[in-house]
Amino acid sequence: MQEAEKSEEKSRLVKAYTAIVLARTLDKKIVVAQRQGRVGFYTPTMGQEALQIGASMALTEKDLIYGYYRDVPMMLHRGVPMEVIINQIMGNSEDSALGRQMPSHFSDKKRNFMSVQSPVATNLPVATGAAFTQKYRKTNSVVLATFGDGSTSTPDFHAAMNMAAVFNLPVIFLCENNGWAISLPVEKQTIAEIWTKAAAYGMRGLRVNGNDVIETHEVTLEAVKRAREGKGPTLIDAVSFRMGPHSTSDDPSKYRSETVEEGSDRDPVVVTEKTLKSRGYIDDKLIESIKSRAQKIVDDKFEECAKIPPPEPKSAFEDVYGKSTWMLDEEVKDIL
Amino acid sequence: MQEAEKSEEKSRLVKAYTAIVLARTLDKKIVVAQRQGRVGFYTPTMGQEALQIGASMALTEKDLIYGYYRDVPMMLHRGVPMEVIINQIMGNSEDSALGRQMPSHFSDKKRNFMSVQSPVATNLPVATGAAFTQKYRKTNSVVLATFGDGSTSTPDFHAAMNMAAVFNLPVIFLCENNGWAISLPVEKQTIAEIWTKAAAYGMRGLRVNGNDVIETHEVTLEAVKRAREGKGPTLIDAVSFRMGPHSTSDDPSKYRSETVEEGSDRDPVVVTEKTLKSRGYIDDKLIESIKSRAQKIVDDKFEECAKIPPPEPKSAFEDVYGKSTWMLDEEVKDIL
Amino acid sequence: MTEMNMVQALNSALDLSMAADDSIILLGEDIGVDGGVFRVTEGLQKKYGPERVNDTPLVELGIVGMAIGMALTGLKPIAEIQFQDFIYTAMDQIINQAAKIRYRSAGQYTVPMVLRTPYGGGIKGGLYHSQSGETYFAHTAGLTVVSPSNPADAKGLLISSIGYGDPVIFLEPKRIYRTIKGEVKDGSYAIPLRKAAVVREGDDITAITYGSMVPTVRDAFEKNNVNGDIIDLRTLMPFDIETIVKSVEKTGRVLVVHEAPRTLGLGAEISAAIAERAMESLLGPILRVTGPDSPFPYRHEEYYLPNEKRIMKAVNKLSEYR
Amino acid sequence: MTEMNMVQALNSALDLSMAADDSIILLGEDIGVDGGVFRVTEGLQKKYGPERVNDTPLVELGIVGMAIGMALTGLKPIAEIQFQDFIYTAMDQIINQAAKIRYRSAGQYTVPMVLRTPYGGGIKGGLYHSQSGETYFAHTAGLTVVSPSNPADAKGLLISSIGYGDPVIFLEPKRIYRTIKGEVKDGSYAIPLRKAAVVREGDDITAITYGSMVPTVRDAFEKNNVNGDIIDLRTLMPFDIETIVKSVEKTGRVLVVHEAPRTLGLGAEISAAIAERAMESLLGPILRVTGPDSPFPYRHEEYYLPNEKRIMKAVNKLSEYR
Ligand SMILES: Cc1ncc(C[n+]2csc(CCOP(=O)(O)OP(=O)(O)O)c2C)c(N)n1
Ligand SMILES: Cc1ncc(C[n+]2csc(CCOP(=O)(O)OP(=O)(O)O)c2C)c(N)n1
Ligand SMILES: [Mg+2]
Ligand SMILES: [Mg+2]
Repeated sequence: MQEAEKSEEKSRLVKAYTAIVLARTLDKKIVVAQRQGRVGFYTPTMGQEALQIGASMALTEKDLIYGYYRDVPMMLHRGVPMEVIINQIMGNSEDSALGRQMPSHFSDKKRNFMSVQSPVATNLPVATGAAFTQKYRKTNSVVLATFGDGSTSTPDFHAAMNMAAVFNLPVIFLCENNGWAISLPVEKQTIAEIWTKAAAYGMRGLRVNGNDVIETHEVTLEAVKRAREGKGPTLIDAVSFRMGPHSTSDDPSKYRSETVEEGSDRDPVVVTEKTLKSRGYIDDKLIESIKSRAQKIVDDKFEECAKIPPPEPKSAFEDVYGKSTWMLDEEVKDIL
Repeated sequence: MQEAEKSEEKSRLVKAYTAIVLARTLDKKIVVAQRQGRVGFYTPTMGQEALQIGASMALTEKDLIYGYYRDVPMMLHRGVPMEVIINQIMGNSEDSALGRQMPSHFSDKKRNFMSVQSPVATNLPVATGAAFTQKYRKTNSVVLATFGDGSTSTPDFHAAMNMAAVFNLPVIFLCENNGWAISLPVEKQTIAEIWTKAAAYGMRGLRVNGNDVIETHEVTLEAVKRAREGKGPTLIDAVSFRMGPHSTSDDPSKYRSETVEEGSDRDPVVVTEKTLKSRGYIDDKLIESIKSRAQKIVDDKFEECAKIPPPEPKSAFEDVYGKSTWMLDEEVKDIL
Repeated sequence: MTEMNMVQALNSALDLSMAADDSIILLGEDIGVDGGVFRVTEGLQKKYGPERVNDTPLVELGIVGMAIGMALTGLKPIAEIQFQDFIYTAMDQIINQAAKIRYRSAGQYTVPMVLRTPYGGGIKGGLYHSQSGETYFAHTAGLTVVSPSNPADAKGLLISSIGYGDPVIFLEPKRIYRTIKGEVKDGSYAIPLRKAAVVREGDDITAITYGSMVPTVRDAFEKNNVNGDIIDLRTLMPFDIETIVKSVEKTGRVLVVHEAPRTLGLGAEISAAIAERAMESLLGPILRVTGPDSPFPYRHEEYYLPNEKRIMKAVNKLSEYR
Repeated sequence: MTEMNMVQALNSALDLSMAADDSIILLGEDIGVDGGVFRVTEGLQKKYGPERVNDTPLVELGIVGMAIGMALTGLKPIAEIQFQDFIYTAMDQIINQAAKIRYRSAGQYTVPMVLRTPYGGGIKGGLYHSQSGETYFAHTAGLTVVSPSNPADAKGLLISSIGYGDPVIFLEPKRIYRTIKGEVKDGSYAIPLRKAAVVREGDDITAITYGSMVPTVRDAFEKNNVNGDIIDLRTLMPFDIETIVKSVEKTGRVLVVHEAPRTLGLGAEISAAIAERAMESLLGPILRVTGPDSPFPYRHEEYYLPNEKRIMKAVNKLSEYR
């Protein structure tokens, strides 16, 4: 590798690692805050940081993300300001959706991160339509659509995969295969391995170790390149773990015995640390400073955001239509 | 082959051929009757006779069929009386559904032929549930579910395939791949070959020449045997042609150039004739007598059924619930 | 001006709009080479190419989902659902995506999409080719529901719906696709949404209806010399309460006519809304002449559909209140 | 008698019914090992085995479709949809299959299936964990829609729904899953469908409501000494018109309360039905206190839900009519 290339790789990977640490730090902060009653609900992302950031590294800012409720690390790496995330979780008046959505339903149009819905996988046909636009308008942008392993059973997965293939669209389907759909292990979700499902649509399908940020990056990059070249969609089955519970409402002890402990050598933070250390890109001192910086950022941002007042009650009934209806106007008058 | 076996095969295949001829004869009769305004609508089955009857041959009467609007040949082979079919098409008072459904939406509970709906493929998850019952109740029966090539794009196909595989159910998914979904050729419906879609669910998938009644029979028989043995579901991609229009409302000249002519050597009637002749099971005389008998049966039955009066108007508003509602009672009083 | 039927008028609306705006994309089953099973998109693929007139695989959920994605990214998709009866696998996309994206993103994202679909009975289509499911859409906040009753309205309302900014469910009364002809202006023109039309005026009764029932009610009124207002809603949701109340205050007698089943059909809301705000003007009960609460029958469809006899029975009953 | 909450009462109904009838099969997401995200099926898989309590893949359409197929072949399936908000991909199976099979087969085939699903707001669930979609079901001929308002009713109504013969949409008001406790009989007992309960009696006003709004209305009436009937519909469709009309003839004033959006909410039909048959008894307009026609907000959900203040405003307005 050339010097320049190496230094470029270094900065890329250190940025990735920093985002992983930041995401983990934020994740833990929110989980604690939820227990303290400062946040209503949350879907932890712990265990899926490396794959999300590996995928994000393959995109430009003009590419579109149609993500899901666990994509905080991806957002952070993409440059979505942390306050966008925390304000959403708090549902305060600075939240880009004005407190209308449950926590973990992020959106940031400025960074092309589409607003998240709860019914799983229903973003996939929509992402496919967005990819149609890129092709039709020759924007050279691609669409990254994310979803979980459980989501492959949905009608929407099937519709999106087939249509993306038939229309040969620039979309990458990234399955964040964390092994569980709430209490259902992926082996009971479906018998086939997820990457093999691509063949049913004549699509390219690959499996990657989602714990390996570099592998995920490389595979996604190739998929993105192919998509930009008009070679169509790819399904990436990024295998990782859900280290935490499904959500702050979930009690995994009811259905799960084996878990991946934080700090163990399967933890993506640890794995990434090792990789970067072995390449000589980081050392313990840098790790320490990245972590303590992350903690400070998270703590500060969180407290800042916590001070922001809630949205006006009337805002809960706006934006239903471009122009409100007489029915709603009447109803809101009665309510407020 | 032993004598007994051979004679058994002969009678089986002559029965199959007779049903093919009968189906073809009836098909043409209805198409003409539709043009004359004696029938409202019809979906011709021409071209799919061999595959349907090959599959039907693999079933016992206790097995269940969750079919679709083109399954007349299968019904006839199964022993569904012709008047059940014609009365349905006419929607008269002897129709088992009392004229409530459009023509081609057959049902015959006595012969375990489930009532047909119009939205395509929505019988597939239902068939999967019926197969669950067979397994749970250890009936040793299997379920045959049929649908077209276009129907593989539906949500219901995906749901049914995955669930049948996950629950390891005794159901055979028979795709009557006639190459078209109205005006869309199967190549534009999906890029992969249909039999390969089974692998996405960890299911066994096979392709057969649906024009060959013997091949279809053998492959289906094996799938049925496996299902009875608890080895789970199979997808069979039975490739054939839609020789006619999609329906009597359709004008294929708008989208289709190549067709399979009646009497040509790809016509399943001709193919089956040749096979049976080559095995010495039929000769021209027998063919002739089977055909003229079929014509007579069809003509007679058709005229008989045509004499049956329509159902009582009030019957159009019954069986909505086990016990009618006050709303409906009131409305019907106003109507009649 | 050209005399045309509703199919031709809709085709003209699509053609003129597509010629003027390359962000308009059509998608649906059999709409391209075949021109649509009812021929509404006839000739458009030839004219605008397969990139703009897309034959899709057989998956309504995918058609609607893709249309939403197109709309989110700057296009103005118009999707055809071959029969309204087949739209239900796409209900989640319609209710949970299309209708809620503007709201849930606080206006960051909008869905300027039109879903065109033929609805209603009268073509011997039985249970699954005859449904009038407007309630499922009208009850869903965020959707705009439109239905024309004649060729000229069909053209102008479709033009207004295209790129409207909010998702529009455009219900085409297939029974009168070809049976009614009328003079239609040649160029592009818009008929505003959310405004009803009073298609006949009179003093004694207010008939509120839409779609295929407009000509049925008008014929009944004309034949029987009924001196009443006939309000053609045009936009079913949000419907034009002002025009309704104004008429009710004049006549004091109200009849709502639709093909959809009575229970929670649009007539229920219209009746409730009138009762809430014009109770004092009412001389008698608000009557509904509608389809019954049963699936749609094949052989006896004429009994399902509201007709002159049932309309006049209600009119006569209302005229007893003075 | 045991004091229990609604979750426990539902669990008891399932348990007793399953013990007595091996044709009862449960299926749904996370209902087995996990016992359901709201714990309604807790312990049942352990007791009855995974063949009878089936954890399914994540596909509502498949859950409902399979349940229909089970019902057609002699079983009595009870499917859980984790949140009512997620039922819409299964709408085609519900509307075009479950609701229409008896009709389209002229009674050859029937669908004795129960779809249980938590609905409504009050748990900070935002747009997609708070919906009250009863209109979509109640408008669909062939479906029976049930919703209990307390633990004892929950048990008796669920027992009546199991194997009822027609498909039942059993809507569980999740807000009061655990907040309300009550004495529940220990054995199996049935509360008849299609019959409302008058849960408070009085002369001046008729409040018609169901589900989670029953305690809200009762509390408002008790606190403010309102002298009125409170009718708990129990079965939403077909609802019990006799009980309603009888009360309206007594009081002359009607208030309908539900969480679902007003437009084409159940209140619309109730209002229209009353206006058609008891107009002369009415002293004033029929008022509706309901959720607004918007998606359900997260942060400000307390503004969405009908509450004492809004109920009393309507009561006071109605009391002006004499
Ligand atoms: C259509 C739908 N059904 C049910 C749910 C409830 N639910 C929320 S998340 C979830 C599991 C999703 O699993 P997976 O797709 O693997 O994503 P993960 O949460 O593991 O990241 C379920 C069942 C839902 N959100 N949407
Ligand atoms: C869900 C749904 N969408 C659209 C239609 C309209 N339609 C009727 S048949 C058909 C094509 C079906 O093709 P295929 O499954 O290949 O069966 P074939 O008719 O060729 O036997 C279409 C689109 C329908 N019946 N159901
Ligand atoms: Mg998962
Ligand atoms: Mg086909």
